[in-house]
Amino acid sequence: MSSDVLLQIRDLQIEGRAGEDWLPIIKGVNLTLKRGEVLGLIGESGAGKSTLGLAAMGFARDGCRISGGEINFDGIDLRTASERAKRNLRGQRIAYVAQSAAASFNPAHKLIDQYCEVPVLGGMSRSKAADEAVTLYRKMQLPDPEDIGFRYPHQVSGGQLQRAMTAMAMACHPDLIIFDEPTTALDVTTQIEVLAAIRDIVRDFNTAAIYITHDLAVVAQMADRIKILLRGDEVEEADTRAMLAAPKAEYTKSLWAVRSFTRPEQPPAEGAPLVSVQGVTAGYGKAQILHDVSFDIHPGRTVAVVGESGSGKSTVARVITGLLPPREGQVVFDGQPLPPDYRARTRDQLRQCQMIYQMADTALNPKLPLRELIGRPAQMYLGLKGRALDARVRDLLALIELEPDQYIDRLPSELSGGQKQRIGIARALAAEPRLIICDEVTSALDQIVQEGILKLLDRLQREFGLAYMFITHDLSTVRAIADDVVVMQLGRVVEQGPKPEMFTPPHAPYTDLLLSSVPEMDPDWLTRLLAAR
Amino acid sequence: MHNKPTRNSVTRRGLLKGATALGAAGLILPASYRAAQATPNQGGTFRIGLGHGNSTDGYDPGLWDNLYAQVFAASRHNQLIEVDADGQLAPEIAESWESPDGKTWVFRIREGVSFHSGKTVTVEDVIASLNHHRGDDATSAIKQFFDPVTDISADGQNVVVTLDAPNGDFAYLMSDYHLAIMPSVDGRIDPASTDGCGPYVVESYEPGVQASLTRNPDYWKSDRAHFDRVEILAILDSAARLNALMTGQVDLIDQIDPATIGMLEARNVANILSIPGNAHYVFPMDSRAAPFNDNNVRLALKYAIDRQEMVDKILGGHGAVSNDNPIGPANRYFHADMEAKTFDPDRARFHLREAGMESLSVDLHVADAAFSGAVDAGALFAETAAQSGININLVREPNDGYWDNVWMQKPFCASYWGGRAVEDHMFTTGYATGASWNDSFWSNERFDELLVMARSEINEDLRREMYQEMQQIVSFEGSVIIPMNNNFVMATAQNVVTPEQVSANWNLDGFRCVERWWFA
Amino acid sequence: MNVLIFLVLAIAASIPLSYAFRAGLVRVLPHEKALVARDMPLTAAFGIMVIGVYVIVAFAAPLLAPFPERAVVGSQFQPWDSTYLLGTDRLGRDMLSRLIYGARNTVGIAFATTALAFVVGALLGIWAALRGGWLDQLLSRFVDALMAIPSLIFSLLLLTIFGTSVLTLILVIAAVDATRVYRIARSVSQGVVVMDYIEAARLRGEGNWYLIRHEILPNALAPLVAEFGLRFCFVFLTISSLSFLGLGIQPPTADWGSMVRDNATLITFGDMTPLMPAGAIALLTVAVNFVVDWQLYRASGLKEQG
Amino acid sequence: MHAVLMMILQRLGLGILTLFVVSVVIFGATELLPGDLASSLLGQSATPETVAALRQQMGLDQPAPVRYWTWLTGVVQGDFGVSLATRRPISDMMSMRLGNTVFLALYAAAIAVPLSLVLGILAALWRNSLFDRVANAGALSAISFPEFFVAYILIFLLAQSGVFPSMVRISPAMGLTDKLYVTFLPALTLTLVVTAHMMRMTRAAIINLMASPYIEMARLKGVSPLRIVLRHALPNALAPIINVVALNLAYLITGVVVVEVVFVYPGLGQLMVDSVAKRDIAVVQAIALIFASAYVLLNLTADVLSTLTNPRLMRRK
Repeated sequence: MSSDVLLQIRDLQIEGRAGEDWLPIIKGVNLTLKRGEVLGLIGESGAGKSTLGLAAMGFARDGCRISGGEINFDGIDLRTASERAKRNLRGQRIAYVAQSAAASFNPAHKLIDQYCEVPVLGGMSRSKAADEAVTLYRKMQLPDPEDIGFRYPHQVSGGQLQRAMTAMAMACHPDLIIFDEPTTALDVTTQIEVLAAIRDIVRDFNTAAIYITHDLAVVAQMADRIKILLRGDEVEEADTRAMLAAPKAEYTKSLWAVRSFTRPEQPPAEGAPLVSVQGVTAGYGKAQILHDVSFDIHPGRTVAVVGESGSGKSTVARVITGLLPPREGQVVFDGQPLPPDYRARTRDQLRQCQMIYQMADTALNPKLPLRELIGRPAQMYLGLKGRALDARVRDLLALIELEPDQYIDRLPSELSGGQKQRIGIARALAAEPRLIICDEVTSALDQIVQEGILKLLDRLQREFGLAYMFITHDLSTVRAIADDVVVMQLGRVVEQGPKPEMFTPPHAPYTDLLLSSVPEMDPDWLTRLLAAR
Repeated sequence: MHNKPTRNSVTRRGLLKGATALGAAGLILPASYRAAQATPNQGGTFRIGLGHGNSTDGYDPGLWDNLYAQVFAASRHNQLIEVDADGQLAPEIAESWESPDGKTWVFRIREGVSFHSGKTVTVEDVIASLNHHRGDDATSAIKQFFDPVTDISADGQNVVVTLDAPNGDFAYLMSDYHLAIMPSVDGRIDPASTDGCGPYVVESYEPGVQASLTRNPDYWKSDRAHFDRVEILAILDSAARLNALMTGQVDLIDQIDPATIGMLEARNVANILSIPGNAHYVFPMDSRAAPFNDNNVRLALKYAIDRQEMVDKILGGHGAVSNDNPIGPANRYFHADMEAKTFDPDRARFHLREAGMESLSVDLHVADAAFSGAVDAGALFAETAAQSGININLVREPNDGYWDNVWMQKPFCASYWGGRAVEDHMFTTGYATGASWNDSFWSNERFDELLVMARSEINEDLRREMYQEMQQIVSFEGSVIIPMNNNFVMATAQNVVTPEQVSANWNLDGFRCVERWWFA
Repeated sequence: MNVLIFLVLAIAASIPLSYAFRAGLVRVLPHEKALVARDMPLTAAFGIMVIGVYVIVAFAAPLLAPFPERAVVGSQFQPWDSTYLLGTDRLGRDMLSRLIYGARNTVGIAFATTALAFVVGALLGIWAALRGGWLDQLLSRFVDALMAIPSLIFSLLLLTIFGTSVLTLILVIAAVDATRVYRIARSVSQGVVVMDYIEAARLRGEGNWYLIRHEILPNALAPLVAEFGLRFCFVFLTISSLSFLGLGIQPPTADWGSMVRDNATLITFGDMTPLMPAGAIALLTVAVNFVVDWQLYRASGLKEQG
Repeated sequence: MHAVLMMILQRLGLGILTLFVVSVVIFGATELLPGDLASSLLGQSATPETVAALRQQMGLDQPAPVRYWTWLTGVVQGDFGVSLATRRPISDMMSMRLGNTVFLALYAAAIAVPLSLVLGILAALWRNSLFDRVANAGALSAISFPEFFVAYILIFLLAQSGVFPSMVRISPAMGLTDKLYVTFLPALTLTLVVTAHMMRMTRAAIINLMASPYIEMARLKGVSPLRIVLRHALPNALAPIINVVALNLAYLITGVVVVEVVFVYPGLGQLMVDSVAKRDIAVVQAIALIFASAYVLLNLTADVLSTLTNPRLMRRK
């Protein structure tokens, strides 16, 4: 083996526990990583990319076991190495940056203490480690590098935490860093800063890295080579540019194709709006979140409400549904002002406006079977019972493309993420509403699944003449599905209009920033963008 | 834990002696003067663990209501009259007493006795001590003793008590433990004071926990109070009491769980004192209420109880079978030849049929407050009665409030009597029509008639006949079931010496163990 | 020393027994349940086995017991022999028969009490969490105040006021326990109430009763079941403590708590008698908790190896 | 800090409300008890006249609301009054017993808290090991026996052989060592009673966190298992642990009447039971208030400590 090679994984097999049985998660994957090289690992959820990344550290999560193959890190066999030997390696020579820095920083300790833990365990003096931390914080372009370490994780924003975590990983100048979706949870504008910081520091330290993500455009900016995984199997591997230019495997091509879904454009809206949000100002307690928000939703059309976290887009939904009565302004539905509090609304008013949530996991009662989840609105609003109800539930399941006989008595926990989201849609449909509010319904899903959901929503809209209010931070989704766009920032509407208008300059400055931050499938995009700014 | 106060009594002989004193007006020496034994040793700390004593115990003599208060009182106070180990009335602070007509009672107060504080015991102190229990606003448990008293006055070294009607028993009443002699100020005693003229001086007292006392160096009885110190501890839990005795933390305990007496004996670490007396356990039935208003029902129940088994299992053998007779073998006119009621289910059924019943179902209300083991006794009764077709439904009542809410309130319950040495006293307080403690609300014309006749009958044989007829009536027509006479059972460390004669009058040598016993 | 050897032997014997029991379950049960049974730890198998035995004993008490519950069949404290397998008690009743009937009474009363406490406490707790606002405050403050009163003394007070029949005993202990259940149900439900599916149900216009029954209760069940197990066992202890203070189950009903109390003095002389009812309580407690631990572990979805 | 101060003030206010409700409940319950102080003091020898006289002397002839109001105004002015049964100032009656109760509670806690924390942490560290199972089953067995039973067993084992006294005789004059020696058995009994609960909670709280991403992060940083438990899991598990410790401390102060009886230990519990039996309502109320205050204060302390140990609650952004 050439000394150039840092990590060598051969025919790796990992199994996960399912009751007494062990099911394969990684099915014989090979991986070679040279010093200083960045490998992008792409795959959808369940592809095994995190498991593979952790295996590179000789680590298997509880309930998993490495059952075959070999892992060789710089001449050390990680499969036979003792726990102690592996512990000495981790943090010192192989570091890990987790997906959610907010969850992966211990809430009980200050950043600097968590930073210093590994270097001090490795024998460095605490003051030296703290000094280095400041240097690294500065390098990661964290604000207040001298002081930020003395804050607790909850006092630091998500993007900054992600950078602090990268700094922490760098503390011992490891040979290898595993980045596990480090920017997935971030807003697009924040993502750019983190990506840039990570890219720079990895280059400066000449650290090898495995960069795990599901976002092709992101990995294109970061990786030298890309490896694509599908359900624990390797699909293909190539240099980044080669891969982008000419994907070989069918699966890879389908990944590329996801971004191509768009809806035919519709003529501008005419006639009376279905919903009219008029001068709404709202907030909780002393905090005012919405400032004089107004927009219309027309029947049969999709209004995308776009903005980053904290822009107030979900609060608008709460005002429309009546969960948060506005301080000023009103919501007019089909010409009638809606009572501000949902408890004062009639059952029919409630029926007409349904909601689909971002996290299907928390939006579906895990203890109820699909029959009841979907059937309840039909039973309640439409008075269906017995066979009629059963038939309706089956219709709805068919409508969302789930085989009724197979699924009707399942629990949500027995479904995949995309299927759960479909149940959310079916539940909304069961009420036979006129407006469906979709709150970030695709943001937790893989891209292929996203596309399926979007297509389904599109079909249903055409079939039933539904109006959608689509809350999202993802501009590619907007591009795909919206008829009208409302851009929000800090509780105000910055800009609104039909989609074609919105995607053609000139823009309001914020819209511009938002649009330009969406990663593109071009390895030079980030470099260009940073240069341009 | 309530003791029923005042239901025990002095013995018949004690009363007779007192009565003799009426005529002789002589001085009667305390028993110990005569019953000289091997010279007792001086010294040591005598630690008593009692199954009584509450943190709410007060100091007021009128409200002493449990064994702890009684023993503690006997340790620090003297009374006018003592009941000696033989059960005779003996002079204490009253050197002697006389009554020419039973209406005026003259008590001569002993001179040269002083309180622990150093103050001499005067006639005024005695009067104030008695007056504490007397009067409309008195709150004493023995207030009724003084209801017939019209006047208490001083006459030199004598206290003269005038009654509204003759009462030959009055001296006997004055031996009651509530009547501690205490120092007075302006004619009143301070009920919160622990100062007395008794054998020991209080060092410290925490109600419900412990009292420590040291020997009164100036105690006027030179041959009593042999311990240097006395400690009285309240140990309510019977296992804790046993453990304390077995591990040598106390020298005397009372109320031993009968179930463990045998095992304690086998261990050979303690002496067990079992003192037979007239105390008895009873199940009174409200004779006014159905079905107990039918004597056949009462008889059925009397034959449905297994008395021997009760003595064996509830008393651990430390007692004797009783034939529903409140008069015990120690009584002078005890009717020993009555037909004994043995456990006889057929006979019980017969009486049931006589009452026109095939079966009977009654509630029996019990609590261990009635007597220790009452709940078990009830269970045993219910079990044996079932063989006679009688269903006794046991209702366990809270100990708390038992005497208020159950006794003389519920038609069938458990209770106890300390026994009376004098037949007349027993019958008058417990069985005469309308008597305040007639807890079966029983009324029998012939019985009442005999009771009055017997009082004034001089002929001993006729008297005996009358009392025996009354016992016969109570036993076979009365409305109480008296299955057994219970002994006073206590256990001492092996180095504790008791006089040959231990009083059966009250528990713990008539509360006087502290001044009568010593260490070997 | 004998007791220790006995204990070790009993534990040693229970391991293969539980193992065999689990294997038996896997065979007997339908496929889905058998899968669950196969995965359960040995301790849980042991727990289920013990609980099963208790339930059988409780139901079949009259068939199993050699003598009637209350019958006085011999003299006091007879030693173990072929007639009285575990000897007799202080009144000469057969110890084994009373133990067997005790299972019925003790388990029955404890179950009724706990169930009542849970119905009341859990419903109020969930309702308070759901409604929030002044109702929640009022209920919670009141429950706080009740919990600030020592439970044993409070039970004592209530029992003295209302009498000591089995029914009042159940009601009183249930009332005192319900405050504890309320607290747990409320805090668990507060975690559930913020979930999106509750919001969705509210927006649908569902009433409180539907929300409690269909949306919250099923999701709050796991911790409540765990608490049920613990509370269930504590009821025995409460009853025996009350017996200690003179207010337990009405004699001559056989109940383990009171049996321990009645014979407790014998421990002073190293007599084993009170150990049996106490052991019966302890064994059931341990068994119930083993099962509860396993259920909680399953519900939490926490992946522990082994 | 300001937020914590506000919380303390607010909770103290609620605590006073709690105490008020407790006093009303206790007063009401004591009123409902059959019989009253006068009749229970006189016991079986009560005659209607003496009971009436006693009642009048004690003011029991006043209507209940008037008596409650009199009592309340006294307490608000810091005067617990005198015991009606013993005519002694209640504060005198309670002071020593309160001291004893607190001493025993602290003694037991001093053994039980470190013991249960160590056992709980070890059980979490070696979860599902033999140690874990034995500790768990042992702890469960210990709480499965009635308290008095545990006490008798300990007496049988440790007192009859003369190692420790079976009965606690304690006096203020005793030195600390003697005090610790004579109260060892009750303290041990209570330790056995409360340890299981705290240990299981410690274990569960830690294990609950072991699935957190930051624990995985710590493992991926190469931190040793012990350090993970102690430094990464424990600080975040403190809130539930502190709460269960507070709950058990409250129990040690308020719920140990049975242990007091068995070891003849002069504590508040026994005084309260006696006073209930005697219907000495002023004493019952005073002790109930002390118990309730202990409960409220311990809960408050637990909440404050939980807040202090949680940076998210302590330091806002």
